[in-house]
Amino acid sequence: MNEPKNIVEIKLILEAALLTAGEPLSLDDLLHLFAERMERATLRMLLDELKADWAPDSQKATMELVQVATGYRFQAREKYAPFLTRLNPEKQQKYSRATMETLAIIAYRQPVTRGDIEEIRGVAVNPNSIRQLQERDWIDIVGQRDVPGRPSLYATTKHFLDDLNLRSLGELPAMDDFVHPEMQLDF
Amino acid sequence: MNEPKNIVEIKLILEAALLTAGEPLSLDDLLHLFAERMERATLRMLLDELKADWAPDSQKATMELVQVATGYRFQAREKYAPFLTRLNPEKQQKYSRATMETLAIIAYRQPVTRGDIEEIRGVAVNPNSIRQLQERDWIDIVGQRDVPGRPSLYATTKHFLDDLNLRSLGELPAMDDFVHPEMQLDF
Amino acid sequence: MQTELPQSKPSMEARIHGELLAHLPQDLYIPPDALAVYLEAFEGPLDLLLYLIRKHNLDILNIQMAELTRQYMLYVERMQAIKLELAGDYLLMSAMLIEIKSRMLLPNPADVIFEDDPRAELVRLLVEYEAIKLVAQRLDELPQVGRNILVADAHYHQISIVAPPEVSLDDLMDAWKNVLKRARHFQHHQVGRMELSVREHMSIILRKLRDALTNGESLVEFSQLFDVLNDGIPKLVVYFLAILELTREGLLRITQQAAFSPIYLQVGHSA
Repeated sequence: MNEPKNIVEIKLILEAALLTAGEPLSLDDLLHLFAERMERATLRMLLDELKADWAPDSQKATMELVQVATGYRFQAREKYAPFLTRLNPEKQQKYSRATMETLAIIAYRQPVTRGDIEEIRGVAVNPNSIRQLQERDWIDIVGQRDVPGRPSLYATTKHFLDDLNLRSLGELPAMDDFVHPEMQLDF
Repeated sequence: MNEPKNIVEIKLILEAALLTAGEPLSLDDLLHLFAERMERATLRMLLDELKADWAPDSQKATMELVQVATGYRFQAREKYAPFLTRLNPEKQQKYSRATMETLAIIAYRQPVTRGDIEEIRGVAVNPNSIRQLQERDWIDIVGQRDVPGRPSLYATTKHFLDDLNLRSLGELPAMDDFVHPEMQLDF
Repeated sequence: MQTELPQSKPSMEARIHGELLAHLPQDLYIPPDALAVYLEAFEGPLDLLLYLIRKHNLDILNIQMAELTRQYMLYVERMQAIKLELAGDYLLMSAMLIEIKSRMLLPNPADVIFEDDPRAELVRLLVEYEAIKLVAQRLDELPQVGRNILVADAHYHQISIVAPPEVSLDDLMDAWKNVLKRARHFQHHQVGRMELSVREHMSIILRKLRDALTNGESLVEFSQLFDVLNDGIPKLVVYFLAILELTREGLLRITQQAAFSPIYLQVGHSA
């Protein structure tokens, strides 16, 4: 195909680009599609036409052309989303034992370093555990211990308390709450 | 949208799924779109119809529905590629001759060890070639040859076939055997 | 004497069905750097041999060993002369060629290759390599995702938001119990509410110092940490205990220039 000669061809190229881009395309991106110079106003008008071509009552009803912060993209109309989501069902994940124990140690012994956690658990800290808890905004770094390597000190956040419905760490069940006589924890 | 009630609705959902997948979808994937059971034969028939809906002379001419090794996908018709690749010229992978020859040996002689590749090419295998091909997910290790050192056996992946628009290794370009007939060599 | 150099990598052009397209420097003088580029374009001894065969229109099935060996050695010598990093493979091939040549000198050299023709193995290698070379080029010419194939990848809204794992207080307790079960040095340790409050406030203080540091203040005045009017005595006590514990653990440094002058807190000893 040579450089497009008419509006129909230009629109086809725009459509192909927007359907395959995998991310929104800005006006500047779209102008790069064509060797010849095009006014931004013209491009905008063509995009409006393309949008109309994909109207809900047309033959091209599955997608809609929308403008988002970084540009234009085709997206499946909302009513298809429940079906498409079935292709990538989300697993109701659970934190691993390592992550939960890391969290417990940080909650009860804070502020602690990785080294402290390792000493208590007797195994190396899984960086994923720390990352998961940080991404959840349940723990953060509150300083460095002043020893060689200056390891980071981890503590729980307010957000963690909120999510567990606690007003303060003091409301965490204290040890003696579950060290019942009959439990005879084998420490 | 409730579960689709008729063929038109089913086809729209298939179209939306395939336009948004970004990779081939297998029949099994596609069956997951629907809560109700569907015969694979029915699904195949609907996909054929969908393919026809996107015929080059239709209103939906920019994409074509193709079948590759791991399933079905929509891809831009080839005439648009020169325009679309202007968006990301740097993404255009070009491999060295050494890499392409290594790939050809793995594709046509698989499973092969590094030693096999070296014997055919007459030079040491460039580790970069192997790495590039592995990173692209075009080759992987399928086992070890049961000889001293247990060298890894390389083979091409389904992803390699997908990327070259092929359904099976049988669709690879034929290897030239033009010298062999007259040779009468009893190797 | 000036020699015409190939326009592009010779082996890219010399490959097609014995159609010889590349121009090979015929004569002796080639600028060394140009020669290096030229010679590096070969993928190895087999590639070079194929090139020579095609260039001289030699019959791959009836190779004139003397001529081929002479040509090949010429190149290898040139490569060595310009100190091109020469793969051992090239020298190995020299040895093979010379061996074949000498075996050909034995009685009964055949025009047609047969089973025990000394050239048989070499021919097998060349034929196989040439086939691979050709097919590699064809593979490279196939349409490829990302190059000439662009896959539809429009957007859709994932309906359900990825729900983070549910964690209940009980889960946390279970985890803590497990930790304690395994950690023997907790044997006599009981964590009480008071101590937890202290530990919480240790974190709060460290966070405040961290934030102050981000604002360029390495020192925080003791009294800035809490609200004397509103916090209430228990809270102040907890703050005080937290400061003592932080100091004990070396996480905090307290300084005071003189009695009754402001007390300053800072992280560690130097930060």
